[in-house]
Amino acid sequence: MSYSNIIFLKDVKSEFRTRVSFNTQLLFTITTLSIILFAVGNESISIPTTISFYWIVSIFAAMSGLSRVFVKEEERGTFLFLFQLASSQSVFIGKLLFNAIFTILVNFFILILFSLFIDTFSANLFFILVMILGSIGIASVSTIVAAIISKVNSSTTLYTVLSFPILIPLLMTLIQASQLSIEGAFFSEMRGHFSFMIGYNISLILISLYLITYLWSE
Amino acid sequence: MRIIKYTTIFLITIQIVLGISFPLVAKPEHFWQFPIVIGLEEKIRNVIFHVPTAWTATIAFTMSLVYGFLYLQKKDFNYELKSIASAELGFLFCILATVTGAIWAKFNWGSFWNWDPRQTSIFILLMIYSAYFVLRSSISEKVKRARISSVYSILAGVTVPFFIFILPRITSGLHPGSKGDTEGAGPIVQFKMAPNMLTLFFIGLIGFTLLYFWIFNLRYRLLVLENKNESEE
Amino acid sequence: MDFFAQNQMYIVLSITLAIWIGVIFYLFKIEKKLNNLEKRN
Amino acid sequence: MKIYSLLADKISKTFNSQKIFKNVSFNAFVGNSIAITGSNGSGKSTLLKILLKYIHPSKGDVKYFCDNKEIESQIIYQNISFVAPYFNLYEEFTALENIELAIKLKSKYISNDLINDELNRFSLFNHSKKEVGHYSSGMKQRLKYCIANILKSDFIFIDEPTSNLDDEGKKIVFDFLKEIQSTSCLIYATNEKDELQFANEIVDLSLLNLN
Repeated sequence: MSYSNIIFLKDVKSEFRTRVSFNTQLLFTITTLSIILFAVGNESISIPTTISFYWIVSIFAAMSGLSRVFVKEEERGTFLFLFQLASSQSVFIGKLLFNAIFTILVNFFILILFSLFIDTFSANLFFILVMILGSIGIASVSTIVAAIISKVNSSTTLYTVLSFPILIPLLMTLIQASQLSIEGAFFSEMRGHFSFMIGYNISLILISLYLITYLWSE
Repeated sequence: MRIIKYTTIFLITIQIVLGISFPLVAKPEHFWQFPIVIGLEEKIRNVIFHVPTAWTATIAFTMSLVYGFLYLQKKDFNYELKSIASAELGFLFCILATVTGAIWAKFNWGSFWNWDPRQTSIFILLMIYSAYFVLRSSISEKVKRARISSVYSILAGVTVPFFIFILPRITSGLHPGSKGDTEGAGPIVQFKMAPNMLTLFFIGLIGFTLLYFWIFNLRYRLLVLENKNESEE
Repeated sequence: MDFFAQNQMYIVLSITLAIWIGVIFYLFKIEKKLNNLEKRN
Repeated sequence: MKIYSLLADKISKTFNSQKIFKNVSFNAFVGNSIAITGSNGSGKSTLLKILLKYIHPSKGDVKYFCDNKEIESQIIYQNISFVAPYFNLYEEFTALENIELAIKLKSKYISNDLINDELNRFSLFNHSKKEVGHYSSGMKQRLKYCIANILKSDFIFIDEPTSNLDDEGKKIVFDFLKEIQSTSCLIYATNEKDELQFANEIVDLSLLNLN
């Protein structure tokens, strides 16, 4: 397990050095949010719309930033160096950790922006829990699909086409759960959604750990 | 193989003839009369084609998933050919199910497409497998394409049960069998149908499944031949 | 015209049967072709 | 001292029905290093990558043994080092950071001064704090050798040992090859005649080649 922490720290260090995908994601969220704000003007929008705006910004920010995590290794030719140093599973977990924490950070950033600029939006504990579970789910889907894409050496549009159908179950539950949490639902009402998201994330990560070994070599 | 062929022809012909010709009567006495279901009347006959195609599509996709898994384990290219043949058939039956479902929706609920949970599930199934075929077409090397498409079919396969069993139950919708729909007749039929209708329903299911195996066998043998002279060149 | 009124159902039946028989013949034709191809190599 | 060996058993590779090579078999072990030669495009690099388990062979298979017990291919990476011109190290990291990453991932504990000796040996000592991105291709190649030597892996694969190297670099690499020939299982691909001196057995792909 510690090998994946080393891979995770390596990715964090290289991200600090190059700061490429972090900046693109933050800029992406700011531009998308400003478009929403221009469109909304100053009339207050209902909770379902704010929720859908939130997840639109969050999903597309994730889609643009996370797909590069394996492609970067292939493009810069460092894959063969990594191949001789670590097993596919530890690299996968390392990259998954990086993507998950990266998505959570970006989502917190979006959360702050939304609470500042949109008054009907007030994040509470349940919403943050939903957001964290959602980010882990999005990150796990993005990491395994990024691994597939890196082997297919084609454009990132294929990434969106491949990952979207898999994300839909998570997305549907996320939107419903976040709506409930904003409207101040009690835990008992949201237990179904939470258990689904946890189950979905765990099964996806387990499946990906099995599949990554077949994606590792040509 | 011969028995499958003739049983398929026999079963489906019975299903068509009886399913369409049986009159709908308020109080059926003879076995060859169907009860009128309030609100459905003649449209109940859609059960002959719509439900079996949806059922066969699920079988075909599951078989494709199983063969993909077997290919990854055993590295025998024939499993990959079976997986493709099954995926193609699944895609065909999925389109048929969507079309028959849309026709049913047109007469029952007024419009062809109204994002009923079951319709969204079939649509997403179509999206998953069009992504599968797009992925297949973007890899040139035979063996690598086989491996990566099997990986994707397993990854996408994990989400399919969600659409078929969980989604229709948790969201209310117009489709029979979804939440809040009392008389219910989704893929997991609550068997409220009359006994003779029920037997016809099962004849249809078995008939279409055997039809799937028959066409699958033809398609698989064709792919084997194609693969053989491709590798001989 | 009432012929069509009463037994529209049998029109539908005959069309469906026609399509179904067409499908069966198509499948048998493919099967025959496949058998020859398989015999050849 | 464990005895490591690698058995290649009738490996052949076809790419979309185009045969590259057929029935390559040999048994490499410490003291019996293998040189793979052959004209350009005869599949030298592909064969090396198959031995690394990076590419699947179309037929035949590759087996690693430690004291005649087969090593499972999931963990084979622990005993392998690979040096080739067509892969890069992490360019945004310095030489030391790249080395440190390799050491940690192979859970080896090597003192700093030993690392400095190795860097000195490959004449990289005064560049060790610079980012690899600013290195010349010769320096990058020498750094790969330096990492392979620090890790002391049981299997060392090299593709075109002296590519991008000047005479002084060649001399360093020749000493390195002579030294590891007796300590680890060396398999390398080349078509330079003067490099064949380090091999006990030569596999010439041009003979086995079909097209």
